[in-house]
Formats: sequence, structure tokens, C-alpha cells
Amino acid sequence: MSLKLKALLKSPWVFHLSTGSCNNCDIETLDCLTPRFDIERFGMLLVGSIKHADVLLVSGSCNRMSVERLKVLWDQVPKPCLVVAIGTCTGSRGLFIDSYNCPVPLDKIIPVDVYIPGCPPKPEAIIAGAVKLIQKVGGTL
Amino acid sequence: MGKTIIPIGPYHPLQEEPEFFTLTVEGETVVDIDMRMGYNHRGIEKLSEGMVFENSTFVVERICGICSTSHPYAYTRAVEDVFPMEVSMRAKYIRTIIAEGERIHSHLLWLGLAGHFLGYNTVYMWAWKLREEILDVMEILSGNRNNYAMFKPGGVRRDIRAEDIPICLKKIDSIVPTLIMLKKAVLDDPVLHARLKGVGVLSYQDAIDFSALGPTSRASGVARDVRKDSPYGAYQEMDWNMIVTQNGDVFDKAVVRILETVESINITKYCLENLPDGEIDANIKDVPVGEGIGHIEAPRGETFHYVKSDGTNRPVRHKVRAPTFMNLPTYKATIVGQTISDATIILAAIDPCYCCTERVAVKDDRGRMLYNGQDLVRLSREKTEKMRQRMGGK
Amino acid sequence: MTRDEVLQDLRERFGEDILEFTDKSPTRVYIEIKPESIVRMGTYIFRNLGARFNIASGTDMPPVIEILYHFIIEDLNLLVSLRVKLDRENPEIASLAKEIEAFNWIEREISELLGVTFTGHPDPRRLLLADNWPESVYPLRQDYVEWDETADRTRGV
Amino acid sequence: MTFIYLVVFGFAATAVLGLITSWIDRKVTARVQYRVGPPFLQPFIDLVKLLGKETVIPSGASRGVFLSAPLLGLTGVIVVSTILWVNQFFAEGFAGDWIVIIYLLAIPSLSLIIAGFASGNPLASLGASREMKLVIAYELPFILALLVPVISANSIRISGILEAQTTGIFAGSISGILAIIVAILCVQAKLAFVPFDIPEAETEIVEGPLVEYSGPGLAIFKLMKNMLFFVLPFFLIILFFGGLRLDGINLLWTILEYVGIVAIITVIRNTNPRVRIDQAVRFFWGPMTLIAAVAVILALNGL
Repeated sequence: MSLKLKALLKSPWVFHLSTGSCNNCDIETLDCLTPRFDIERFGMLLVGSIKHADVLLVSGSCNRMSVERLKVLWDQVPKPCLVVAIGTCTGSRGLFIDSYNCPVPLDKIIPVDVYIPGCPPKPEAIIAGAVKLIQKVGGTL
Repeated sequence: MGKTIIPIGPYHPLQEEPEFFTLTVEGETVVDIDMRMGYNHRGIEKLSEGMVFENSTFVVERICGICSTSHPYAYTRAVEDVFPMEVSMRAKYIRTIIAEGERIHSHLLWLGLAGHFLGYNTVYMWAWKLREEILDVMEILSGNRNNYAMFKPGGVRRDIRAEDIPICLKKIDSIVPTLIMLKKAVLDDPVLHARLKGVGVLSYQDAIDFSALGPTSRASGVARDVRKDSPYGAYQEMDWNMIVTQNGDVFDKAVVRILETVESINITKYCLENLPDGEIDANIKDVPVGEGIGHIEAPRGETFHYVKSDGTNRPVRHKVRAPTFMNLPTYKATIVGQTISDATIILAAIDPCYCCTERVAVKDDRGRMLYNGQDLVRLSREKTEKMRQRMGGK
Repeated sequence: MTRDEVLQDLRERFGEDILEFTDKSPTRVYIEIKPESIVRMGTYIFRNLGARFNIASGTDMPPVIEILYHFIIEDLNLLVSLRVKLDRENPEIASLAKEIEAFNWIEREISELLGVTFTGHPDPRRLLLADNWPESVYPLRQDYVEWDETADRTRGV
Repeated sequence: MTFIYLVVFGFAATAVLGLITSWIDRKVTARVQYRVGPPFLQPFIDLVKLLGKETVIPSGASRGVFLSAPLLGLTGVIVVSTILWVNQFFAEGFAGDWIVIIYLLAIPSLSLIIAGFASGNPLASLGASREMKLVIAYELPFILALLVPVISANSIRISGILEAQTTGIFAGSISGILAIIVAILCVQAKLAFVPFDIPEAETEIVEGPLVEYSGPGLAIFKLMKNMLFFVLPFFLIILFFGGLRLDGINLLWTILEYVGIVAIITVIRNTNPRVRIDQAVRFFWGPMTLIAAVAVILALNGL
């Protein structure tokens, strides 16, 4: 494994994107930062600008308006960049599959590396998902 | 000085959810604002076609994660307004416990995020640390950290076990000292005073004109609380205070929320200690034709549900109005003339919740789409269709 | 004013505008009125009776579109709902938003989702739907059909 | 010889110590917030990672300026730290090196301003204009506060200031204490930490000037900030605490002084909300300038 990749896996800065979610996944993601879970232990930081991000955490069921923005943002993000889909909505669109405003699933818009199912996934599940992501990219899974 | 356009969003660290605001600024002063909604609009209506009254609670729960009690509560009250049924006292107490638990966690969440927006991350971490304890209580009571799935028309889905109550009370008691310390630290901080007082004032008249709700209106001196005005649940059984302040600025909105958290803790404790015995569920007998309205006080203000029934086991129409829908337009009234630095905290002070605002959860039984691929659902639907045709076909 | 006085007052003042008066329960009253009287009656209830505007809800019930304006008089715990029925082919009603700010967004929402025109609305832009959403397709109408051919409804995972 | 000083001390040593400082800062922050905090090597890993990322140049930006701005800032810090190191351990500086340092310390801020305007992003240029206002606000009290040791030592050379403190450090006098208070608050603003992180307010203007930077550009800016986080406390120690002393028990004192200053900065940053730019300007031009002026007057009277 190259040094570049090693460093990336030890310091994934995440940018959080909601594409029309019910907020629960977003709140549980934020929860990962707080004292009980504290993902800064693993070098993860939540950043404000997409330009600083290494990992995109996407939640929500991809509605028509946010999908357009999602495509623009995906072009802007500096590569290499990993994508984590949080919640059932991003995986299968769950309840919202027949909604007139949610035409396409997330993995048809941008490539997804890891899915974390759950409605909402618990913070422990999100951390476990992040670990899986690191293992997968690092080639140990 | 020339005018510049400053975008906030759609993806901005200020907000967990996407929303697009365009601020027109002169130097640092905001002169105009435009809001574009729609980044969170999921159109729940068309996909929930064909849901029976009982199942709809799960859909409305997913309108918003933070208000995942308020919407089912308002919805069940609306259904109970259509159906003639009596909810037992025990069910009412359990509902009140869950609703107040949600208010505590929602207000703590707000406090933390407000601190974060001001760059005061210590408040953010402390408030969310306290919030974890409440989420633990909710997990003990309902099995879930969020999306509690406790409500159903006629009662509640799960009972509270007697042996859980002392554990919950202990957990709730354990956060009180820290909460009081945090309250002092926030309300007595001179830098916070300098930063928040007199900022983003919503006048009394504006609060009336915009029909502002919840803490947003109560901070402006409009004493408006569904729990007092139109009592429901177990709120009549105990003494508690409606927190009203007069200034309408960001600081007052924070004061209202923090003091309300303390009130909510007392209500929850009272309910847990005095939980009456009895059934938790009432059965629905027959479905009358008619319409019903249910409204309750969510953490952000009044949540309003309207249900129309045509005698079948599904609603014809179900309209949802979340509090942010009424509160968010007040942003325009409060922000003009303020600086960009204040714009974010003024917006945060409303405690906006876009997923609620853009829900439009309208159910409708005449569509052709199925809710879920499961064959069971389809079969029962076809059966109902046949029955309906037999009954004269609508 | 007591509950009875309020209702009596409404009956007297707007006798000609009221089509049907349903006194459903101690806290709920439904009043069906003529569409053209909505501005007068809405403003009266909001301004003079000190009511709060809850929300308006529109339903497509062929051959009419029904709009309910819900007001609550908080001191009396009384919910007054004004019902208007509009022609489905050409639904049009006067806007209340220019009088009272609270009506602004809900009228925008109803007009884009149900296709009701609110005449005199100060800001008749889209509120919720995307910019590429086609004109005169209203998702909340009963006869809505999927228009987007690229939409993927396979269940996937 | 100059080149070795520049590379070994000005850059390498300062960078390593700066990254360690930033780890201390993050760790203390985490402890204040009941968290565990990042591992020791985290700042180094972050840096390596950022260097390996792609650089995205925004379409509205002026390419050359956008890419050279971080280098300009880094150069400024390297030169400052070289002067400090050389004065501390190797040779006498030149006459008036104090003035040169004050000027060079403005370069990182300048580079941020340039970066902000070159990005062609409204948030970045807003951040740049805030940075500009902030610089104007804190420069006056900062210079006044740093004038106190110059007056007390009666020398405008760093080596002279160090020499004058062999008998007793300036932090022991009333004027010294007042000046340190002002200087630390100005350092807070220079480093753009809460409550004066107005130019980079993450939740308002998305890190301001840095919003469009990615990859190596961002890495250099972060490195610059971390080095500054070492250089500024170092400078204060030289001016008020008699410099770094590496002999025997004094080594412990030096570390304590250094970590103490860093901890004070971190604690201030974690117990305050961000202020508005107009409040910051009023704060620095009002009470801070006043206190600094009093300190100067006291120092002139030998207190």
C-alpha cells in the first residue's frame, strides 16, 4: 500500500451530504463526533468545504433538486474520494422508492463504496461501516 | 458600497439538511434574502397510497427524524378525532413521556448546534453528551434511539415495564446537575450576551402576522402553546409553566428552550412516577365517514395533521403541517439589517427543520401504485378494492 | 367572547357567504363558504377574532378541488375551518398572502402541487418542486401519472 | 550556513514542533469536551494525506496567484522562525530584527487575504475582507504590547532582549504581565482561533479564504498555521520569559512556559463563542490598546 493511501485511511476527513433525508441519519452522523463515540480518535474530522473532503457521507433518498447539486459537488471533490451511503434511503430508497420526487437511486448517480443500512443506523453502525470501508480500501477485507 | 450575493447552501456546514438561501449583502449587512426550498421534498403522498390508518404512523414518523414523535402523535390525534374512541389514561401518560423525552433531546440538540454555529464547540459537546442519556432512556422505553414507533391510533404500541422506571428516573436525574451548570454557563456568559442580545428580533406583531409557533413565538411574548391552549395527553394532570419571554431576540429564544428543557424533565419525571394502571390500547371498531384534525406541541411549535376518511380503512386525504413551515418565513423579517455573522445564528434560532417543512405527506387511496412490493400488501389491497366495489364502488 | 358569541357573530356578519355550517364538536367547527368571500372572512377571523392561522389544506376531489383554511382561536380552544370548493378545470381563488404574511408559503405550495391559481399572490414562484419539473403537472391531483421516463423504480437491494 | 539554518531550523524543526503543538491543542480541546482526542501522529498523517490529494483549481480563480499564495505565507513563517532560532542559539542577530519580525509576521495574514481574493468565491473574498479588518484591528495593540520588552531591555535587537532577561524575566514586572495578556489575545486573533476566528468561521463562511483550496495548497496553509502556532508562543517566550533555556531544570521550565501559553490559548478558544467582526475591532481598539498603552507607560517608568 502506498504511503498516500495509508495516510488517507488514517485521516479521512468527511463531508456530510443530505440528499433529502428525514434528518435522523444526519443527526446520528453528527452524534459520532460527540463525547460518547468521538471519531476524532480515528483521525476523522467533519469538514465544511467539499474541497477538503476525503469521504462523502451521503444520506437521504436523492430527490430531484439535490441530485443536480450532488453531481456538481462530485465533480468538485478532489480525488481520491470515497463515498459512504448512510441509511436505508440511500441503499434502496426504502419507503420512498415510488415517490415522484425521488427518481433514481444513489448508486446510479455516483459510485458508492460502502452501504450502512438502518433507519437510522446507530452511531456504532456508522463507525463499523467506516472501519469496513478502511478495510476494504486497504485490501484487508 | 456595492451589493454582493452570498449563497448559504444548498450544502453548507451550518445546516445538516440541504437548503438554499441567497443573501444580498452590502459590506457585511444583509439587505435582502431569498429562500429556495425543495432540496428535501420527498413527496411522501404518492408512495404512501394505500396505507391503512395504522400503518400511516410509520410513514409520518419518517417525515422527520427529530420530530419522530410529534408527527405520529398529531396523526393519531387526528385519527382519534375521526373515530369515536377513548384513549386510556395509561396510554396518555406513556405518550406524554415519549413526547417530552423527545422535546428534551430536541432542545439539547438545538442548544448544541447553536453553540457549534457560534464556534462554541464545548457547548455542542456538552449538550450532546447530556442528550445521549435521554436517548438511552428512550431506548429503554421504546427500543430505539430515534423513530420510536410507539404510537398507534387508540393508544400506544408498547407498554412501559415497571422495572424500567427506576432506571429511567435515575438516568434523568443524573443529567439535571450538569444541565443546570450548562444553563448557568450559557445564560451568564458575557460574550454570549454581547453576541446574542438584540440580534434577530422578531417583534410581537410579526410573530402574530407570520403565525409563528413554539419557542419562536414564545420568545416574542406571544403565549402560544398547544399543551396549554388545547390540552391533550396528560398535561392537565400536573403543574408546569409555559415559558414566555418578551424580547424576541436570539438570546430569548435560547432562554425559552433551555428553561423548557427543565420543565420537560419535571413533566417526564412526574409521569414516570405517577403512571396509572390500565389498558394501553383501544380497538378501532368501525370507520366512519368524516374528517379530523390533530394538533400537538412539537419541540419547534405546533404540528398540525388533517385526516379525511371516506369510510374505508384508508384515509382519503392526510395533510401535514410542520412548525417550521410557519416559522421559517419569519427569517426574512428578522434578518434584514443584520450582519452575515448573525445570519447563521438567527437562522439557527428558528430551529429550522426542512425535512418536516417539505414533507407534504398526503395520503390518497385512489392511486394505482403500491406501497411495497410485498405480495401480502398487494393481496390485501385487491381484496379491499373488491370489497369497495361491492359496497357501491367509489 | 365566548364560543357561542363568536359563532353567532360569524353567522350574522357573513350570513350570505356561508353555505353550510357544521358544528362538529366543542372544539371543531367547519364552515363552507363561497370562494369569493374568503378574503373578507379570512381576514376578519385572523384580525378581529384574534385567531391564529394553522394551515390550508387542499384536496383534489373530482369534480371539485376543496381547500380548507384552518384557524384556531386559542383562548377558546376552537378550531374554525373554512371550506371552499373550486372548479377543478379552472381553479382560481383570491390570495390572502398580500393581507397576511402567514398565507404566503402555503398558497405557493398548493398552487404548485394542486394547480390552484391564487390571484394577486405577491410571490407566485415555485416553492418545493425542482426547476425541471414540467408545467401543469400537479403531483397531488388524482390523475397524476409518472411523466419522467428516466425514473428507476426497480427495487434493487 | 544560512541555507542550513533556513532548512533545518526555520523549516524542519519549526514544522515538527508546530505539528506537535497542534496535536496538544487538539488533545486539550478533546479533554475539555470529555473526548479522547486524536492520536499523537495525527497532524503528520493529515499533512501527508493532503499532500497526496488532487489540487482542484476553481474556474473563477487566477491560477498563478491562487497557487503561489500559500507558498508566500509559508516563506514568511520560515524566515521569522529562522531569525528566532538563530538569535536564540547561534549568533547575534542584526540591528532591528525585532521590527523585521513584526513585519514578517503579517505575511501569513497577507497570504490568506491574497488567497481569498484569488479564489473567486464570494465566501472566500468575504473571509479575506474580514481578515483584513482583523489585521487592522489587532496590529496596533500587538505592536504596543511587544514594545514593552524593547523598552525594558533598552534594545531593539532580539539578542539584546534575551541578554537583558538573564537577571530577571520581564514577565515578572507589572508592565510585562499586562503586555502578555494583550499579546496572547492578539496571538489568538493572529492564529484565527475562537473567539477571533471570524475570517475562517466554519459555520458562517466555510473556512473563508481556504474554502477553495484542496490537496497540497491546503496542506501548506495548514502547515503554515501550525508553524505559526509554534512561532508565536516561541516569540512571546523570547520576549517575556527569557527565551528557551535547555540546561538542566530550566528545560522543564521552558517546556512548562511553552505548554502553558499553548494551553491558555486553547482554553480561551474552547470557552468562548465567536464574536462579530465589529465587536472584535472595538475590543482591540478599545480596551486592548488602552491596556497595552498603560503597559508601555509603566515600562517607560521602569515598572
